[in-house]
Amino acid sequence: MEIITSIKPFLAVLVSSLAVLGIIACKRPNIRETWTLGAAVLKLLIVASMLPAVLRGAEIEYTLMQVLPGVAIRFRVDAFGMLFALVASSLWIITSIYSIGYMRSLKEHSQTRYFCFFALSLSATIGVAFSANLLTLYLFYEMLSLATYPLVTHHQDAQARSSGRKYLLYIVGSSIGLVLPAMVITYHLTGTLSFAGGGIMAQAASPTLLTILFFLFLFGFAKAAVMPMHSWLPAAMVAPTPVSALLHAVAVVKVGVFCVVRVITKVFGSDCFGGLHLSPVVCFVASVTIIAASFIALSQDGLKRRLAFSTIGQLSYIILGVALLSPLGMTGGMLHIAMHAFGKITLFFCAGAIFVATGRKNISEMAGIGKRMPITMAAFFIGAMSVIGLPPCGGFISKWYLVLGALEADQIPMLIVLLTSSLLNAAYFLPIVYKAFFCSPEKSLFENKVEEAPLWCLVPLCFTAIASFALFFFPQPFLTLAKIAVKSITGGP
Amino acid sequence: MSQQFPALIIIVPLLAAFFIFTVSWINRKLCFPIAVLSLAISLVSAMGLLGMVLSNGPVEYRMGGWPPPWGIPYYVDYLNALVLVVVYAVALINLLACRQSVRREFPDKIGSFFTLYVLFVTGLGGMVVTGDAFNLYVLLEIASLTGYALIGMGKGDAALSSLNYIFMGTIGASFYLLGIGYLYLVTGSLNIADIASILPGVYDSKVVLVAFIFCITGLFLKMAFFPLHGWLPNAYTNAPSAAISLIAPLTTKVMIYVMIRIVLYLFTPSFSFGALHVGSVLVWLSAGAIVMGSLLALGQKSLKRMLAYIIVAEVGYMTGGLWLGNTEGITGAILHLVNDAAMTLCVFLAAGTLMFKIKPSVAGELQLDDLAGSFTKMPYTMAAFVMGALSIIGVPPFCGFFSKWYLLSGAVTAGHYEFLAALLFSSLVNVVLFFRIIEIGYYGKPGHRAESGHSIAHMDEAPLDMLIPLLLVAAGLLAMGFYTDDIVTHVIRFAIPAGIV
Amino acid sequence: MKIIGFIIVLLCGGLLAYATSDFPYWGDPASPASMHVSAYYIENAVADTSVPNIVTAVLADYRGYDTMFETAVIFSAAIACFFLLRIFTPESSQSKLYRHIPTGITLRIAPGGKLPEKSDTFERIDSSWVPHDLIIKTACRLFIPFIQIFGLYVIAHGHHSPGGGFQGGVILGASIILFAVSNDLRSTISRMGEKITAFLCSAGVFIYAGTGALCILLGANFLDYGALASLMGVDPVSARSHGILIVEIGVGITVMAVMVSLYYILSSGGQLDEGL
Amino acid sequence: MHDLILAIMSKYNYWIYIVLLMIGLYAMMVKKNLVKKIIGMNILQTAIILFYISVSAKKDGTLPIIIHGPHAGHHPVRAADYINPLPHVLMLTAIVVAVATLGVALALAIKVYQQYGTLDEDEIHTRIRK
Repeated sequence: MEIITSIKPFLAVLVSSLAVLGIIACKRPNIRETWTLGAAVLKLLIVASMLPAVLRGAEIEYTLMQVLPGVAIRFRVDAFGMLFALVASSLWIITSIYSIGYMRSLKEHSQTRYFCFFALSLSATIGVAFSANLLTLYLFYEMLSLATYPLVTHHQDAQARSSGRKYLLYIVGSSIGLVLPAMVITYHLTGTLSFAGGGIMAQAASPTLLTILFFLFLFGFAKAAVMPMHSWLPAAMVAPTPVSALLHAVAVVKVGVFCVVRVITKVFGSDCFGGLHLSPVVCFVASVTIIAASFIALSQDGLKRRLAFSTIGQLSYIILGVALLSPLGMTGGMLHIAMHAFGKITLFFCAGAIFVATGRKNISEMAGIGKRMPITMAAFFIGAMSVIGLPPCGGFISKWYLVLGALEADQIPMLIVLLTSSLLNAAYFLPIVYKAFFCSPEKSLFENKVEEAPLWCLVPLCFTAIASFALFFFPQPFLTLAKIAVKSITGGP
Repeated sequence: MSQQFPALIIIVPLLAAFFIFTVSWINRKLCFPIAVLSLAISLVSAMGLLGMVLSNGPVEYRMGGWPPPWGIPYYVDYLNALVLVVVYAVALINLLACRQSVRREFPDKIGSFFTLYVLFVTGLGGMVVTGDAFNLYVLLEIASLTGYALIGMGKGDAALSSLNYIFMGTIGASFYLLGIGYLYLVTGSLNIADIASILPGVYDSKVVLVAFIFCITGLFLKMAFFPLHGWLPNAYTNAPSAAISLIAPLTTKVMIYVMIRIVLYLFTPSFSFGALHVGSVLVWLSAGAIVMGSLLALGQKSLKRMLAYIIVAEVGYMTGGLWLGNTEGITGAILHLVNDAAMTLCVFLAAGTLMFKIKPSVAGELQLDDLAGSFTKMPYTMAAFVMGALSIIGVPPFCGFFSKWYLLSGAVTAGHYEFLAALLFSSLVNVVLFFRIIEIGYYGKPGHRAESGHSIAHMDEAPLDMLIPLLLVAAGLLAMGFYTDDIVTHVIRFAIPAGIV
Repeated sequence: MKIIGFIIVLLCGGLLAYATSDFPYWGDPASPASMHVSAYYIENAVADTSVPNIVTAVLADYRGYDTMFETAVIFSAAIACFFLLRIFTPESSQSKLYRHIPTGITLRIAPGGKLPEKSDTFERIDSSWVPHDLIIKTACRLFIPFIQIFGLYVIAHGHHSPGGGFQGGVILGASIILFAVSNDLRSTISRMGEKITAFLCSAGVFIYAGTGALCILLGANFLDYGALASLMGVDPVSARSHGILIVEIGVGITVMAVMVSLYYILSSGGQLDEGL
Repeated sequence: MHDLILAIMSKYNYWIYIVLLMIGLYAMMVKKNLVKKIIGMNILQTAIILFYISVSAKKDGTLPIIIHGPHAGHHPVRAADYINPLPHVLMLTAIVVAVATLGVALALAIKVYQQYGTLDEDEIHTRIRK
């Protein structure tokens, strides 16, 4: 596996931070928006330019600065990192277009600050994707938490204040309180923090210490929203919808899961992780999260809160997939990052479009909305199908691999969990679609003329819907990347 | 010329101080430029000295030409060359930033303020560089005396708190003097290196033990180590903002440097860590200091009083790091000493700038709620404050994280998990403290305040000559974060004597 | 609070007593304190600096750097008091007392009013009224010159007899304070103004540090008076003794000026108007 | 028993200095009046000066001034004849430091008195709280 050293990974991280200067500098909104879009496109181009090398099996590395003995701020682009970065940067372009429409139509205040911190959080996300060791990962993880705080609390009202406080308490508190000691102990035990193919913890210490260490990591990365550390996610729904769309469906939460997967595969290594008999325990925790989150989602009336709980459930799919330690399960888990991203972002875009067009937030008020906003609700339906995992949409493939993985690791209970949760997904998504199209609105509040969301919101909406549809037929870049990643981890053929 | 650097560091500011006082009677405008010039020269020579030490090892400069045990030598090795540069850099940056606030607070005593300022820095610089124990006491007295005066001129009950500071400070200095006297009684010499060579013969005598106890207690008093920190909060809250952003970052740090110098170079590690078993007790004490300092900071309403209690907690970091007794712990302590000076300077400069622009509701003390809406009105000052806050919390790219990292790994290797727990607890409390302020600054509307009602609508961005040094320090925090490894491998690694495991 | 204080004090006392058991016997010449460094001083002081009084030799030459910072401490004390207490805006809140010289009647002028300073029929007296006592004034006027001469003697003969800069300076300062106590503060300030004292304060220390810096310019280390030999045209050893003398003069000036300025500020509470 | 008394009697100087130091420390910590605290501080510093001076004493040693001039014999100078000069030098410095600290403390006491009208610490605290 050849190592190419080039500055591209660092450039990919840097490009959106530099865009921040451009956004602050110019006063007129249109130029400011072009800066954001330009940065987004540039970022995608840089990431895509590294794709062929990674597909060939190579890894691109760049060392920025040696900071601690044996540990440097170093970037290494491997298949798994590339998969996540590709998803994040491509969706950033779409979300920028969407947020221009959303912010302009709602005439939100201090948009410059919004776009700056948005760009910063994206550079942090890509930074996490490309980090080569735990320290760089922790650095960008913290930067992401701090960059998203002003976004979550954008409305600056009392509710934003309390949910912002909860957001910080969970995320920054757990990262300093749990991840930092875990990193220090790992550094003490192994002398290094960098991710090695087979994991660095092989024979480091007693099994009990290693288990404690693992749970410190698992619950430390609160962004993965594993059950006890999940309640910041519904609270963060107070943010404007593009923020919850990109960050709380794609970037922030996936970073948490990404870190957990990195810890399982690259820090502990699959054989040491297996040896510690942790796999059933983690699977149990993940499945509890899946089932509980799906049940709570059933009872949520707010559309965004329901989507939030569904995200918590879907995230634990990925942890479950990887924790099964079977190659197919891992591929499914990693693929689910991409599939769920496209599906869930469509749903959030629809929620935002409904709010922009009609100002409605709760599902109970959305009876018969399909007649008035057919395109949005159609996209909502496609997104829902992808998240549930029905065949014509991309979500089906990742769930298919997950099921195969569960069978391969002959974990029958996990299989049952996967299937029941898919049913629960259907249970809380399909009624919305049914009520939107087939029920007639009791109150004739709505004049029956078609009143869609502004074009700026609608186009990205349809694009992501079509994308999640197309992923079913050509899952190519993500599937191969996932396969390469799994091959490098399990050292298989 | 370069061979005279050690003397230049002290002589130039000393002569400048006397010159400023005489000139202040003739033409008050000249005082500030002379002060800046003198500190700039000494900063340059301090950097030159650091360069000399890095290239060809420790430098010894004999005062009056007499060989060490008889005359007073300067012994500049890796440890104090680094601290010296920090002391002068902090002093110079603060001097550049405090011109307007000095002109506003003491319009007719500018000359004497700058004289005291330069004498304070000379005292600290001399203390860092000297190789003679008694000379260290004399320089300690100059620094404390000028410190008492600078603090005494504040608003509110500054005089009373400065008087309390005098009593506690004099007890501390007298204990240190007593310790040196006992050492002299047993070894017959006052030179640090000389005592260290004679001491092994008399390690078992009770006099050396008592000398150790009194020296360390005296220094604990002077550095406001937790149980003996009573004087610090009042003194640091009521002091004038120009003076406190000089005193806060430097006094406690140089006192900790003196403790490191004495524990590692005078009593040599074989005695401090080997013969005495006081190390683990002191680590427990510093863990307590960290926890109590952070808790007390939580309960404060005024911004400066909160920062003062954070300093008390930071002192716990460094003492704990030193007394862990292993290489990471001591590297962490020395690195934290350097980082913390910069962080405290950044935060106190920002507080001073805020104090300069916002009229506080309670006389003299800027309450936290006065910061309402400061993000919109004073974005750059608050940006610098946030960077300082993140560094104190320990967020990676900033330097605070890396020194905390060394302290944590030192605690893990030494098996002191209570120190590790205390460090993490204090970081979490810092998160709450600083985000409480950011929240107030972010959410509040400028110009409206429920209870006092008078609007501060005129609050606008600080003048440029206060802002540039502040942003310079904030950027410095980032730079020090990135260059941590160079500082550690090229300088701090050599500063630790052989006896450490 | 009393009990805690008492316990702490007992603890310290106990610790110190515990250490005294290991002390060498009082006054025994072989105790380590007087063997190592001080033996060298006693044997070589005259050879090195041709100054018979070893204390002055050690004070101003071997450990001259210490003493320079000693003068800096005294200087910073004066600046500190000036900085803390000095008030420039005349606080006319108290009433002023005047005495009509021919008749000896005292007048009280309400705040704000002011009589001409230099009139010969009225003289201003301090509010804490002091008896007009001729004996004290004339006696002091006689003593003061002799005290000052003795002060100068103590400074100059620091080499051969106990004395030196500090002691001489204090005596000179005391003579001026005696004048201020016997007469009133204002007449003393008219004779030795605040500006002069401030200038003398820094001049003395300037002399001390200046000679040190001069040694650097002449190529030796700081405060190495041997280098002054080329300037003074004498051999290095006596150059050291002259160097010590210059330095002692500098110290004497500073200490005198500091004592006087401290008295001015502390006695009048910063207004330099009505002293003790 | 005999050697105990001898031990105590032979170091009576040090016992006195310890007692003085304890008095000074106690006064500084417990006394409420500020000027009494300042006096306590002074006692503390004087106690330490007494300790240093008693260290420098030598049995039948004369003043550390070398007798010179024409009639003095030229026998070599023996260290045992003269008392130890170094503590005296150090104590010159310590006395000056004590005076300087005393000056600044008194200046601050005056400033406190001008501000609060009293020198009693409890009284001042009640005035601050009002």
